[in-house]
Amino acid sequence: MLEVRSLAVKYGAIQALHDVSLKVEKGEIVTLIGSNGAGKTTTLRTISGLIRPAAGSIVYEGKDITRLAPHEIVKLGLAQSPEGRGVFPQMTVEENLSLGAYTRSDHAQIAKDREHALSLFPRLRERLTQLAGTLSGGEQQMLAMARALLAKPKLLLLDEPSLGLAPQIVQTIFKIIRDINAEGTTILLVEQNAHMALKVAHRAYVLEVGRITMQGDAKELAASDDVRKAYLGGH
Amino acid sequence: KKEPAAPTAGGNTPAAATAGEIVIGHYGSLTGGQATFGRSTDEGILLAVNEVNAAGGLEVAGVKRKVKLVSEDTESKAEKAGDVVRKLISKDNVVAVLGEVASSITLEGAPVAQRAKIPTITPSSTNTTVTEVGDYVFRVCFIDPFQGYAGAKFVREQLKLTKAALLVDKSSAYSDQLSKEFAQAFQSMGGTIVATADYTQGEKDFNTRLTSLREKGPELIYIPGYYTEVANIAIQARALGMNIPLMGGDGWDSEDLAKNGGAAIEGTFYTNHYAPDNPTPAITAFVTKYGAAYNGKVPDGLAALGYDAANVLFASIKTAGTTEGPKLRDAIAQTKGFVGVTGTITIDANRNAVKPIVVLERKNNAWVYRATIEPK
Amino acid sequence: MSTASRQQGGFVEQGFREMSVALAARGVSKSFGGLKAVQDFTLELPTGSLRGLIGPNGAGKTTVFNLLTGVYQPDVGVVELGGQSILGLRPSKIASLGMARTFQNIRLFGELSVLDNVKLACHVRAEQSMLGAILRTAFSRNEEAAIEAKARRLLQLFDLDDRRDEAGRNLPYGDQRRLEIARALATNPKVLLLDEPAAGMNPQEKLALRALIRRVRDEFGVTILLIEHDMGLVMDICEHITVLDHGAVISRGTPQQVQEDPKVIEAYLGVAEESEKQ
Amino acid sequence: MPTHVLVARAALPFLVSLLLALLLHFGVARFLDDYDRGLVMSVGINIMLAVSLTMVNGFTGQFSIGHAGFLGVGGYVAGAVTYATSLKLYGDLETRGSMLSGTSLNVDPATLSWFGQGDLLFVASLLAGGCAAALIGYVVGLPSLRLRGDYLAIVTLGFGEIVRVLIQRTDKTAALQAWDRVHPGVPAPEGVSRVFAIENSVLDPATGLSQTTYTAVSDANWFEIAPRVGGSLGFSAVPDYTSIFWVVLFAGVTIAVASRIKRSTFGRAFLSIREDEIASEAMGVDTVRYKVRAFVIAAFFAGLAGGLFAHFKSMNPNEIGFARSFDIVIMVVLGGLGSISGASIAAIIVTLLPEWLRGLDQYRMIIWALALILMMIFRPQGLLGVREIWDKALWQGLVRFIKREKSSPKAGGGA
Amino acid sequence: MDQLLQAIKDSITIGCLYALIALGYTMVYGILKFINFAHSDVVVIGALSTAVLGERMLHKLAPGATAAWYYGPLLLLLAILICSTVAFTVERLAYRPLRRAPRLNVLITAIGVSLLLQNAGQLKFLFGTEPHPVPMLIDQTATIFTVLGVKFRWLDLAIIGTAIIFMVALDYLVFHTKIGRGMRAVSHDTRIASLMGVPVDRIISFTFITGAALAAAGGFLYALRYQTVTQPADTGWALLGLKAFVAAVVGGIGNIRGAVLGALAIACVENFGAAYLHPGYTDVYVFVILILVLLFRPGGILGKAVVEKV
Ligand SMILES: Nc1ncnc2c1ncn2[C@@H]1O[C@H](COP(=O)(O)OP(=O)(O)OP(=O)(O)O)[C@@H](O)[C@H]1O
Ligand SMILES: Nc1ncnc2c1ncn2[C@@H]1O[C@H](COP(=O)(O)OP(=O)(O)OP(=O)(O)O)[C@@H](O)[C@H]1O
Ligand SMILES: [Mg+2]
Ligand SMILES: [Mg+2]
Repeated sequence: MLEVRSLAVKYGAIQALHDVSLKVEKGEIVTLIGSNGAGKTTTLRTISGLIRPAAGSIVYEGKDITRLAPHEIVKLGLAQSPEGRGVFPQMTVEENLSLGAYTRSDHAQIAKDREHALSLFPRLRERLTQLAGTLSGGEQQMLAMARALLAKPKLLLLDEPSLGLAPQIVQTIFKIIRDINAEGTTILLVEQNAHMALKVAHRAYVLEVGRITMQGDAKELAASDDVRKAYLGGH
Repeated sequence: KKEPAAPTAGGNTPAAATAGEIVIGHYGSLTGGQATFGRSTDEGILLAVNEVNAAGGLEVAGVKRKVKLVSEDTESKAEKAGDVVRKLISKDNVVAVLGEVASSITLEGAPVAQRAKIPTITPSSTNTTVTEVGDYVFRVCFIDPFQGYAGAKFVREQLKLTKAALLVDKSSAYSDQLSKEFAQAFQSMGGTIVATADYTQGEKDFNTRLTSLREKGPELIYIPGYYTEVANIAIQARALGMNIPLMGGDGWDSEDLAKNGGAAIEGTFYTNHYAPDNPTPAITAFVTKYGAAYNGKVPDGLAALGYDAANVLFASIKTAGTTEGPKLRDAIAQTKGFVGVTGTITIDANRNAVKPIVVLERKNNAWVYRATIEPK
Repeated sequence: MSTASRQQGGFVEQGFREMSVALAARGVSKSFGGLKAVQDFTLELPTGSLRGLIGPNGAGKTTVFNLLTGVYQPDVGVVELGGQSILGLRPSKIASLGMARTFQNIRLFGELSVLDNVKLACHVRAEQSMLGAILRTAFSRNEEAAIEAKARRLLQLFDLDDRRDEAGRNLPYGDQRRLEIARALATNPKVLLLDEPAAGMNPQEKLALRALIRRVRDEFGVTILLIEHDMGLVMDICEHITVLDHGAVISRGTPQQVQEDPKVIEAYLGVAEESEKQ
Repeated sequence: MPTHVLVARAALPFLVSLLLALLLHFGVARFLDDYDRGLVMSVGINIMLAVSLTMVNGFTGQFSIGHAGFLGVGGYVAGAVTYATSLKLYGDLETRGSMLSGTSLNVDPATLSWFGQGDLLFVASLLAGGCAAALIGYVVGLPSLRLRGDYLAIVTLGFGEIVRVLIQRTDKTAALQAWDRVHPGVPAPEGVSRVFAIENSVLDPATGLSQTTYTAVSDANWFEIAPRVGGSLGFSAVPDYTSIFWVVLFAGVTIAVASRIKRSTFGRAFLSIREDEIASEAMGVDTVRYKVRAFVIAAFFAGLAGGLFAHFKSMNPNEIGFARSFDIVIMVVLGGLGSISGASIAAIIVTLLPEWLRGLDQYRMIIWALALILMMIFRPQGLLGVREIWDKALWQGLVRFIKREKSSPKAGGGA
Repeated sequence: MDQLLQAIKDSITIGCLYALIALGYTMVYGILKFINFAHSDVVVIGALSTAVLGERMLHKLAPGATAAWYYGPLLLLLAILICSTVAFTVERLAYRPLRRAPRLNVLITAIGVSLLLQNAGQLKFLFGTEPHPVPMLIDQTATIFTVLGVKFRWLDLAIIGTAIIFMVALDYLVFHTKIGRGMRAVSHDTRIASLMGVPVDRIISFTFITGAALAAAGGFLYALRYQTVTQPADTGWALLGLKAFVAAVVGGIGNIRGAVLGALAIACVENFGAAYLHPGYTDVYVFVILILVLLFRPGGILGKAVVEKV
């Protein structure tokens, strides 16, 4: 469904990604793990068209999307919930949600999806008219997730969805990831919580200083020594 | 006599003289808010220069020398005037400087010329302080006190009105001074000023002010402003039902006033340097030449003054027989009875032009010559 | 400085028994519109202690920090730093009195270099006058040198010295978090508030952070209050924990006590703790 | 280090400014004509304005677009002081400066001393102008207690416009008047036909018209003279003391002070406000106080520049409005926000480029506008970015750049 | 009494003109967070093209006569077309390359564009420096009714009516259409908006075009009311732009309804100040009110003060 080929990305003189290739098949959950500054966020940003790669290409459903503008990519059904929540701080929770469904026009279904998302995060329902910027960190994270759900994408890119969430909500988030995947959404997940990520994912890639160093079945990787040592805090 | 250490001494070697060309400078607002004035003046000066050159040049001490005009832009800013005049004097080695319309800008440029001992003639800065800068600063237009006096005299003696109101442009020293002079003269001739209001250049809405003036029942409103605002004032006054005569000064002088004001300016008067339809030979000749040079345009007062300023300068160069600053200065100071387009000009002891004023009236969609007021 | 801090560290051991209070909040409440973000919050931090503040998302933890540091003013209640009330003071004043913090959403001076970030934080202790700086008097010159030295020492401690010339915002997330702590320490705080210092770090990095926090407490003798959602970290290093829910304290005690409190399990830990521990 | 070395080091930039000022004034200026000398002074004054604004817009990241207001306040106050004192002490408006000062054309240069009493008056008036501007700067900085970013900017703009209108509408300067207008009925002394006088206008409530009388300046109190400098005609009656020496000296001092501040702990405090006010507060920087300080210092130097301007050109209320403020902001951004040397270089360019483009006639301002837009697009970080000309990093970068440039063609040649 | 009535009437009419212009400022500010100093020049272009095109089309009109009714809307449409094209081009060529540059750069560029438009407009073959008269598109003196000597003219009605139509249309556009939603999203964060599928560049172009259309309408009504349009570099225009901008700020910048409210407020301050205090200080009143409003309501009348949570 999505294929990233030999991607190279530079920030000025700094090269953040070298020759990164990865694949996401329809119906999968694929996770991308790696330590701080490995380039995970950079990878997702490049896929979404926010950054122009220096080399390489991105193919989505057989179509080359490397040079498309972000909104055109979203139109094709590839949405992203960005790092650092990325809510519109000066808009209410309500408005934020409605923007999630910007590309859609099936109003009845949107309303239903909205209900569904709010039932997943009851906290948000209490806060519908609050400015998103004044939400607590965790609440913002929930909003970002709910908004991503409303986009109903075919492929969803999630950048650290569990950041700053209370343990229970982390559980909820991963459950939601599984659920929407079961409903047919393909997911590319970036997580620091490698532990949980490897549990829900089918396949995984490990990114280190801008290069893919390992890849394979999520369960197998979780069991491998290198990964345990570096990312699971195992001894 | 050599000037000790005058900084311009280095610059003012007669490079121009050897080239045979006499270089004169003009600084004016060629761009910016007052570009209309600057460009008209420039056209007038250029016409005079071209005429002299077409006649083979200016005869100085028996030699015919061509005249070259260097025009520089002040961007309608006083701040630039000093720089520009310095440039004309040091870089272009001009023998004399003509310029600025706006008194506030001339006041910045004239001291530079004064210090360098280069004579300067302003075609149309009417504020009294301008020529007080020094003995190298002259003008060929009348000064505001006289214009105010002439306006008052006309209203009292020819229109025979006694109650006037003032509408003054407070952002313009010209307007300010003119209004005071008018009021003073008008009161001394037995009239009363019943109300005063003011505005700032660039404003477009005068309804409130006109309403407040109307309450006092004036028989005439004296508006010593620029035509840009006057058109609006007239339109709005008429719309408010005020059909009394309006009167102003030479700031009204532009064909655009009629274009913009339309029917509203019917029955208005202004004092001016000249009236294009005044059938004197000088004016007719000038209007024809100007029209021929600038595809049919009717010259406004600024063009006429620019033309006169240049010609006064040329005449003085001829009498002086040299382009040397001090001698040229003396020659200009002795100008007497020069017959220009804008009247017969005599330079007085204060380096101001003594000349008559004309009053124009708007009648049947045309400006017509109404009266001439002789100097006091 | 190191000797002084060590002495202070020694003092901590004794002071602990005497329960000298570094920071105290009593009956503090804050609401936003109709929302009661914090209600009747009370907390005492003994000098030299390392304590935790936890609770579900939106419980009011960050708001407590904001109330303590003067970003918000409490509706009612008292906040005392070293026995002196700091109500109504501007955050900068409170910082100069000895309280420093990090932010949940990192707030570095992005365009400034790593070194300048830390040097800036030394400003609050600088004694030179602006005129002195302009005239570059001997005093100001010496002080600048001292600031530079102090900043470098801190960076070395935090393993950031080799990145000192880089712009703050170009650091990876984990390094940024550590730089924030270093910067806070540069103000010579008596009390340090850390808001989710481990967020965005992987388990490996979290381990390193644990050690670092302990070391900071021991070496600098700083009193620390910590917000964190990573239970492993909180339970490991905090001596005492306060649990917030809906703005109110629902439990407090040692990690052991809190972990077993059914109210805490219901409101916060849930079954999550179990799966986390596997 | 021994004390005298320390003192010398501390004074170094100021000494350099002094030397440079002397060198330019007595050396280089000899080879320039009047126009070029005028441009040098304009450049110097603009450098002062740009560098002072850099302290607000560049260092603290506040956004002031009313800087011309300070220029106006400083210029009018300094001008008024010299004007009133000259009239009071000397009865005329001639310069009484030394060989360091501006135009003393009527005087034989050989008779000039090194420092005249006129210079003292001049420097005192400059300081007065600077202090007045600083005071206003304090008032303008105060709203930063409540306002941030663009809102503060708009307040500064509003302030600038208020200054402009108020100056425009104050009474005009004292002018030469005929003796009998000023002393009606008193016979004029021999040789005296005109005297400096101030106008007293009394409003007639019935007509709303002003009645004008005159007071001779010699009879008036100085506080009656000084404030009467506004009006739309501009204020040109100030003796021209400003010279290359003074301009270069003060520009040098401005640059030295700004860069000393920038490199001190206060500079970092300013910069932290630009980066993140909340974090800056949390680190103990009293943001309001520092913002106000930045405004005060910047206003002081802008006021000094205003004083120099007033003793060089004329003050005109129409030209201390927002258009002028924009010009200064342009210099700051063009140079690179926060870069002192960048702002100075930009000041040079912004002053000289339009002059060089004379000759292009009506296309001149169009080309200047285009140049501005293109510079913003192709060099958005400004000429020097945040760097300074004296930063090593800048030169290292340049060297690397040149080396790369050089090495690549060589490689091509070898192939 | 009649003075009061006159002041009220003028406040409303002029307020409407300010509002149309203020909306352009507020929209661009809202979306790109910079003060578009070139906006007042677009207003000038609107007014000048009305005058110049009107002159061309109606040069045979007898002096004093009024043009046929359809010339008004026709000229308005042309003005909108011209202004929108100019604004679109400017945005495309001058502002778009700076999308990621600091805001101050865009601001300087805007000043550059403003200088460019002014000076280009002064070129002889464009508008030149001389003022242009505006043909009589509506009978200046035709009165609907007169109260206490204050005339309510058809002209006033036309101005107020046109302004209201445009403002209502804009309000609908922003608050009830998808494009409007996109505009609001872009105004808060362009990067995130693009991740929501909002075509950022297109929305920004559209905003500029809309703002320019309003500016054109403002310029057109201006021409209609004042009958003469002076050259582009006239300081009056810059001041007009500045006041419209102040209106936008007073109302709460970025807030559409606030801009209208602010415009009316500013017009009131000016007209009442001129009528009852001193007419010479209108600018001072405007800026004093601006500062007072900001000090007591830092976000403007309708604006929300920006809260930043830490
Ligand atoms: N705007 C930028 N300018 C320069 N360097 C950058 C920029 N953004 C990121 N980098 C650098 O690129 C590298 C990759 O960053 P990226 O944000 O993709 O990492 P990440 O894997 O998402 O890390 P984290 O887990 O901390 O979010 C890092 O070294 C970072 O310092
Ligand atoms: N300025 C504000 N205006 C309105 N509501 C606010 C404001 N600040 C915080 N809140 C609300 O107060 C509650 C507490 O927020 P706070 O940020 O303190 O939570 P928290 O405990 O830090 O949560 P998290 O773990 O998710 O960071 C939240 O529901 C939040 O929406
Ligand atoms: Mg990341
Ligand atoms: Mg929090």
